[in-house]
Amino acid sequence: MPTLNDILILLPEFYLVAAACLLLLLDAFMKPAQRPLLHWISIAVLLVAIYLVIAGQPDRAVTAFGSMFVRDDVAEIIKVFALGTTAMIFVYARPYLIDRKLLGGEFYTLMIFAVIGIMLLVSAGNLVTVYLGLELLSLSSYALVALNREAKLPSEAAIKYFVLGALASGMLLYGMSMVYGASGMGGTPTLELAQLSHVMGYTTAPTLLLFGLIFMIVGIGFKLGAAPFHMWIPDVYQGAPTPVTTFVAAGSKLAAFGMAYRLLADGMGDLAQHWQLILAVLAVLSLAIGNLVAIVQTNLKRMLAYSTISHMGYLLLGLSAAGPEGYAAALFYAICYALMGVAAFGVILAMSRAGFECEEIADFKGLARKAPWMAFLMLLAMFSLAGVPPLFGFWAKVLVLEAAIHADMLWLAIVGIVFAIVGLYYYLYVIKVMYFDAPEEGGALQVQQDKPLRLVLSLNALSLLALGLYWGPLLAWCRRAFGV
Amino acid sequence: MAISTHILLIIALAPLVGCLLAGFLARFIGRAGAHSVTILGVAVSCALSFLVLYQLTVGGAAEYNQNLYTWFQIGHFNASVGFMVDRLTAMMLVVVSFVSLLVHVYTIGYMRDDPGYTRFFSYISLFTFSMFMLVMSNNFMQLFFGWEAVGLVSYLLIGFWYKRPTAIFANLKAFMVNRVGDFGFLLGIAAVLYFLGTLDYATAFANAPSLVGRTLQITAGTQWDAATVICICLFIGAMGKSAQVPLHVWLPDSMEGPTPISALIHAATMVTAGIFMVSRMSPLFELSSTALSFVLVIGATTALFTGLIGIVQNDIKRVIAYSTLSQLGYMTVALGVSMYSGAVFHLMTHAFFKALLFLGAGSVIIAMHHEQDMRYMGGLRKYMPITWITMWAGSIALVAVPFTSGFYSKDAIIEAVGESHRWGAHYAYFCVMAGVLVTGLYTFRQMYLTFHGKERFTIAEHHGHGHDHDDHGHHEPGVLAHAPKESPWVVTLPLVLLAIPSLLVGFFTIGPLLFGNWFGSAIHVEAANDVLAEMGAEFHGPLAMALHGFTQMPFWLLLAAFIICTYIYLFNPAMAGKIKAALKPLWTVLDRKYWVDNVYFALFARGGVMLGRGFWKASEQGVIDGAMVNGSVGVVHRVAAAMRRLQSGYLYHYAFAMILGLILLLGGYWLVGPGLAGQ
Amino acid sequence: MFNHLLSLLIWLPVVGAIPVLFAGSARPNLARWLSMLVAVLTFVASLFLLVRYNADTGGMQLTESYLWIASWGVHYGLAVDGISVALIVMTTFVGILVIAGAWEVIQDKPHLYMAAMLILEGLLIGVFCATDALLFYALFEAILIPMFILIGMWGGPRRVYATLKFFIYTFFGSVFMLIALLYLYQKAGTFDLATLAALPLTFKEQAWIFFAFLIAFAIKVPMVPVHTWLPDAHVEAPTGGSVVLAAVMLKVGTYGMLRFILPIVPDAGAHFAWLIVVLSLIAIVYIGYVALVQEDMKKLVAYSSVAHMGFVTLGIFIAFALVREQGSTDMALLGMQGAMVQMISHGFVSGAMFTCIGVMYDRTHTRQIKDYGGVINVMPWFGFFYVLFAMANCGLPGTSGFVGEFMVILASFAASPWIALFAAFTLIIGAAYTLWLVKRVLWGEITNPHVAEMKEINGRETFVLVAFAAAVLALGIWPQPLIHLMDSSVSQLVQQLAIHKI
Amino acid sequence: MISLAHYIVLGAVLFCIAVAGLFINRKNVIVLLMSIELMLLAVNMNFVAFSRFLGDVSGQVFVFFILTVAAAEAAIGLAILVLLFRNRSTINIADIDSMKG
Repeated sequence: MPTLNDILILLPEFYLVAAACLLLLLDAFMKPAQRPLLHWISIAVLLVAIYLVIAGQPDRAVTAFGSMFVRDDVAEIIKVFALGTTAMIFVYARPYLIDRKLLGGEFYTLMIFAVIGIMLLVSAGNLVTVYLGLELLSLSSYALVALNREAKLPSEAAIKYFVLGALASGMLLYGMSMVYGASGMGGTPTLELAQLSHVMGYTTAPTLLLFGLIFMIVGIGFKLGAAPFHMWIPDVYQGAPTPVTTFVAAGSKLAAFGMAYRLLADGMGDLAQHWQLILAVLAVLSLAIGNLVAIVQTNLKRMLAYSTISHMGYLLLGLSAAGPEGYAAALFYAICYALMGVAAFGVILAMSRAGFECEEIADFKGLARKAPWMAFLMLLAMFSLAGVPPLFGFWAKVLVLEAAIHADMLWLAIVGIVFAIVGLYYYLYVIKVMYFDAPEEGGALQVQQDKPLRLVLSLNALSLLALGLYWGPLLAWCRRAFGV
Repeated sequence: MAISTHILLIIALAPLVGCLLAGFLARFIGRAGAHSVTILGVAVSCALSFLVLYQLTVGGAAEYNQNLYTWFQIGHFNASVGFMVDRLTAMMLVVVSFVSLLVHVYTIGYMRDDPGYTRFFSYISLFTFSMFMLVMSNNFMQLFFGWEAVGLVSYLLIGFWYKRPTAIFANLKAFMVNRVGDFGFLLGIAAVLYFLGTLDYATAFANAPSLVGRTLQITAGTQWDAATVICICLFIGAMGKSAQVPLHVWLPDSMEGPTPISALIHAATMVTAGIFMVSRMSPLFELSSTALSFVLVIGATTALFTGLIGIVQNDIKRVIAYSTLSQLGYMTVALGVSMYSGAVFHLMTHAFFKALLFLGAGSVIIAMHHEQDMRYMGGLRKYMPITWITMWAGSIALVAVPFTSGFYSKDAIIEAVGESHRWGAHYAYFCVMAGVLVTGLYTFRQMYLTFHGKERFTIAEHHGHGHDHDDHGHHEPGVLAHAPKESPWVVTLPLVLLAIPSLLVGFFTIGPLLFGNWFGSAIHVEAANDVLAEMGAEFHGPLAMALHGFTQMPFWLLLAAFIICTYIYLFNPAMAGKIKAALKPLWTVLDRKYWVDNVYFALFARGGVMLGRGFWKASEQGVIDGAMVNGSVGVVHRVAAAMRRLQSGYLYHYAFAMILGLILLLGGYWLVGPGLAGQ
Repeated sequence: MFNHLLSLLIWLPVVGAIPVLFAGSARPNLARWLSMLVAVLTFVASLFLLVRYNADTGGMQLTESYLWIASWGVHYGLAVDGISVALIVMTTFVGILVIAGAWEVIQDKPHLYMAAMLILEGLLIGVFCATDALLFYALFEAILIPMFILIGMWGGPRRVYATLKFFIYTFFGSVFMLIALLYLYQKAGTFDLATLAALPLTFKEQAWIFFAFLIAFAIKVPMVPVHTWLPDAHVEAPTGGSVVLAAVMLKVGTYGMLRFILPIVPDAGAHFAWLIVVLSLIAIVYIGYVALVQEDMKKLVAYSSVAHMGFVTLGIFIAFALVREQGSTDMALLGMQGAMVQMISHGFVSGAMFTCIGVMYDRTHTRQIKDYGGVINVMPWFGFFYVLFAMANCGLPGTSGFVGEFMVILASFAASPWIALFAAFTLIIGAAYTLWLVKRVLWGEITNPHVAEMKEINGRETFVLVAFAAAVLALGIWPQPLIHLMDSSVSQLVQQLAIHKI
Repeated sequence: MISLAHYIVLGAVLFCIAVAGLFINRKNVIVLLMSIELMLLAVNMNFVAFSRFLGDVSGQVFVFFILTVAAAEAAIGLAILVLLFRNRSTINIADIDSMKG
């Protein structure tokens, strides 16, 4: 039976569910004029949730509802950053939503449900929880992608996302069923991740287990957007409304890392030497495809989509090291990527208006003259994404490369760094367009005058510089979570 | 009585101060101020140089050798800036400062109307400073400094009239050819440091005997004697600076510079730096008879073959320039037979008479309104008697009429070559002997064409637009704006002052310089090589030598030259044209200067540019940038463009990609995995 | 203050750039004066460095070390030896001159230009005093950002190509160094350079690390055949960018060789020294010929930079051969010192050459040699400086250009006469391309009416050129103070060369 | 006797049919939704079979969750489908390619 303690452990999640429902109700009963209030309420809800996550954090990992739910430092970090980036997205999205008349309860509640999905997923102690968290996140995301019902592209993006996502979760489930079966051959069948990690030791059907593992990796790869399971990423990034794209880029990548960590490290730790190589292959493919195809993009969102693919390659570098340092590096990378992605998309949001998405790279021509500060923020984001010191992205890369070398995968590190050079080109190209090109005659570039947006976006981008100069505590936090 | 450092410093720095004042403050001190300060500076140097010479010879002062400051100190290597003043240096100081002073004075007249007046004074003072640094140096580094610094000033002065295409071509050429020499020189210095472990003269010369038996491996299996390598490398430097074949090509072209510097730099002082340097390095050169033979052959070749070109020149300055080349060849020959003091002796006498000839030619050029072509001169003696007489004085010294300075120095060299047993001495003897005839031919030809015979110019009646001789060479050839007249005293005074030593200095100095061991330890000659010692046995004073000279082969050759020229140019002017037609092929060879210039230009200038362009197009733009850099970028782009097509936009392709990925993972695992699982 | 002198030197210009940025394009003069103030203050601070550094004892001094990233043991470690001090002072000196040089030349967003310059200066100083490999690397790479902006925003017509090429090319090289550093970190557990220097490594490891380092630094120097970014970058960069690029940034490459290759992989360095020597000689001879045929003045000087940097690499690696094969420490010292002096000297000479070209460019807006001719007629004083720097460029004694080349040639003769022969070839080819340039630009009749309209240099330009000239002549006439400053540090480096790690 | 293997094979066959339906079908999006349902059913088959034969109920519990989620999934899928049709007047998969490259 669930005890009060179980509920306390899940307090942030329960609180968020309640808050989301409340928001739904509010939305239903509010007058249209009062709708904008929802914005502030939602942000407050998320901030409180962050507080609950941090304040209620137990000293050591605890489980609830049997072992369905794990609350440890890894989950805490991911949750804090997922909630934080979502709150930032709320701030950035407001002018965008107002301009397109999308500001309403749907967006906020769906987003919050998606975050709840992330929180469940990264705290999962059982295959069931993994699945439920994942689906909560995914289903909300599908709906969010199709949020703008009037436009053409979002519906196309949504259907692609939906079908492929369903395929991926089907494979994941199929893999889970095999693992479940394998765990029962020669022992007690289980869905608990902690138990599953011992299956390899006793099972009489190791091949079933390993096939299950590979099917599950497909699911993880899909969520991460690692090649060759990346096909949805460019279309969804491009088609979805920019705030949703931002969320898919930031929050759900954190979630994907959490999912990978739970399933592979927690659940399949004994099989590390098996999945290590598979992840390495996925990493190489992602680095190659992401970086190469990004070069020829003209749409900034699409370009950033390919860039995401390549970044997931780096993240996989850390994961495939299959050790605490590697996980710490990968988590660090995921956080870094989330911050960079939010900043980059934030600038797009800040520059777009009703009828002008500002998502073509050419739209940014001469931004440094029209809006020098925004251009500077974008510059920080781009250099950070490119991995140029002293920006944050550089250190994240260094950490995953170090992890790969540490795990005796020097070749993988070299592949990673070589593609960093290729990747450099398209980030620099954006800066080139902003700084070195003259603004178009009669160009319509102007910045949203929303003060909170400008403030938070500035802080967001500057944090890339600040964290680049002093990233020790964050790394220490990540490493502590993995007991390094 | 010791030589004071202060005096030496003043000698060196006074011209530099003059140079800086004239150069940077010209606007404030004006033209008169500029020439005053520079002349004052050089005059001070000149007076002090005589004082130093006096102290060393009469005053019995010890040789001076001190460092002023450390240029660098690395490990055990030390390079300093310092002075070494012995009699060799003192003599050079006197010659340089004296000629320089006269040239400064002369310049007042020569450059009177030139807009670059102050600049010119600044340059020649800078030159004087550089030359002092060169001769006073007590180490190789500083020697190289002076060596290159005089090259720089030479470059600036040849290109003084920087608007003239020929001038700026000539100065570049001069610098480049000199750099080829310096290239060897620098390697020589490197070899000195490597083998002797020091750049200091005194230490290096003291260690020189240790070179014996040491070798340097140049290619696998060939060992070169260390001294030979050092000396040949150093001598290559001398070949550049002293314009020895095959690095002689710059000197005739350097006549593009104003005449005073032709006298100062390209006749009297700078070009003799190579001779001075080899003399200074005598302790090293004495160790390698191979190197000395090399020197001998080069010198002999220069002496004869450049002189021959002089015969066919029509430009008054170029005749003297080729004469300079030839005389430098004589000096080099003297070096080659280990007669260093003879070389320096000829250097000194040559400095006087050749400076005189150049300044005289300059005087003629002023009178002729900057016409330099002798074909448009003739009969000038009546217009400018002082110039005429002094030029003759210089000429008889040049052709070595007995009793003149040139006779003593040149005849001694010829005799020494005859005495020498060095490899190549026979060839050299032939060259220097034939050179006497050649010298006579071009010298007398020049004098006759210039001062004697009919006037081959006309004097224009109308000269409406200005008659200053500033518009160099723009007028019609052979037409003068007004009649030539004798130059002002600032021009003629130096001529007179140079004529005196040209005629007399040899008579008084040959005894001590050649046979009296006047140079002392400054010049070192191995006993086995000491031709002067053999000659000294037969030397009975200058008078006897001159009288004996009338009976010798050189005098007869000279007489022959005099007769030929007198006949042709005074009595039968049409003869010259006939001889030219008869000896057309030979004349062409000489007129084209053996095509050396053409070959060099095609091979090194044109060839260098072509090589560079080849590198630039093929290697830089083609391979490195084109294929490697932009090529790899292109490959990346093409691959990217191909890969983006995989993202077809169709849902079923996307799904298929995922499933394919799954199958490949499964299949790959099936193939590889069991191996892993077995670990 | 003196305890944190190095931090001050790094951060003063970087932080000083912020008010300059905020001065904005609306108040360009405020931005100019502010940046000049910062540059002068930095220079003054660097003079304190000169005073505080004890050249007699040598070694690393003015050490600052703080734990930066605790979990990785990365330190914010700064210290200087004589070589660093010399380079830092040169950097701050050039820093003032580029600010002055850009004064009214940069009309478009001067505040941004000045700020980028100041940040660049601070980062470069940081590179020269970092003692932690990771800190060094971060600064080494960070330099690219301001330079990228400088070339891209204020550059010539092909600036985008040039700046992208510059950035990607140099980035390409350095990433391999990063891998090598991470590998070393695995072995040593620290990025501290002194510890890495003591780390034993097998020859195979050394060889790989050597090449990883080499490609990073060779591109920066740049050495043949990875030099092609430089001419493009120079041609397109604004004058100040070119000056900093040539004067300081190239030195980062050779400085890196001293700090990384020499101490960390000495055996591989010795084993592959022949390769560097050959490449250096190719740089001297082959690049000389390429420079000869350039039609763009900046490209010509850029190529001549490659050739001159060849002397630096030659001097450094000839020392290996001398110490290991001949046991000749004195000669090795000579070569190494020559390389160091050449580094400093090239900073001044190439900076001055680029400034001169900038002066002409500002008047006529062309860099093509054929558009000039007879400049001396209208700009005699400028001509004086131009000839002076040209002479320094072809290594005339009495100018700083001579000292380093002279020493390196002398040292290389001891290694092999052939090396000296090819190295000394610079005397000929260097003079050829430089003086031919002078001939075509400065001398002759004026043929282009634009040249006839050129105005004599103004006071500001005179100040910049005089400052460069003073440095060039001072070093040429009396290099001993500089040599003394670096002597004990260079001796230590040479001693390290002899240590076998295997 | 029907063994575990039979069920597993049946599950696999169902799964393969579903997957094939996803990429062989180029006409109608509705078929995709059906394929997805089929795939989930294949998974359920596996879970139930394992659960039954290995004597553990947790597998069957999982199946309930899957069924529930599948219902929600279908709802969202159909909603997106409606949206797609409204925007484009077609649900032909081959026409949905405005984003590519």
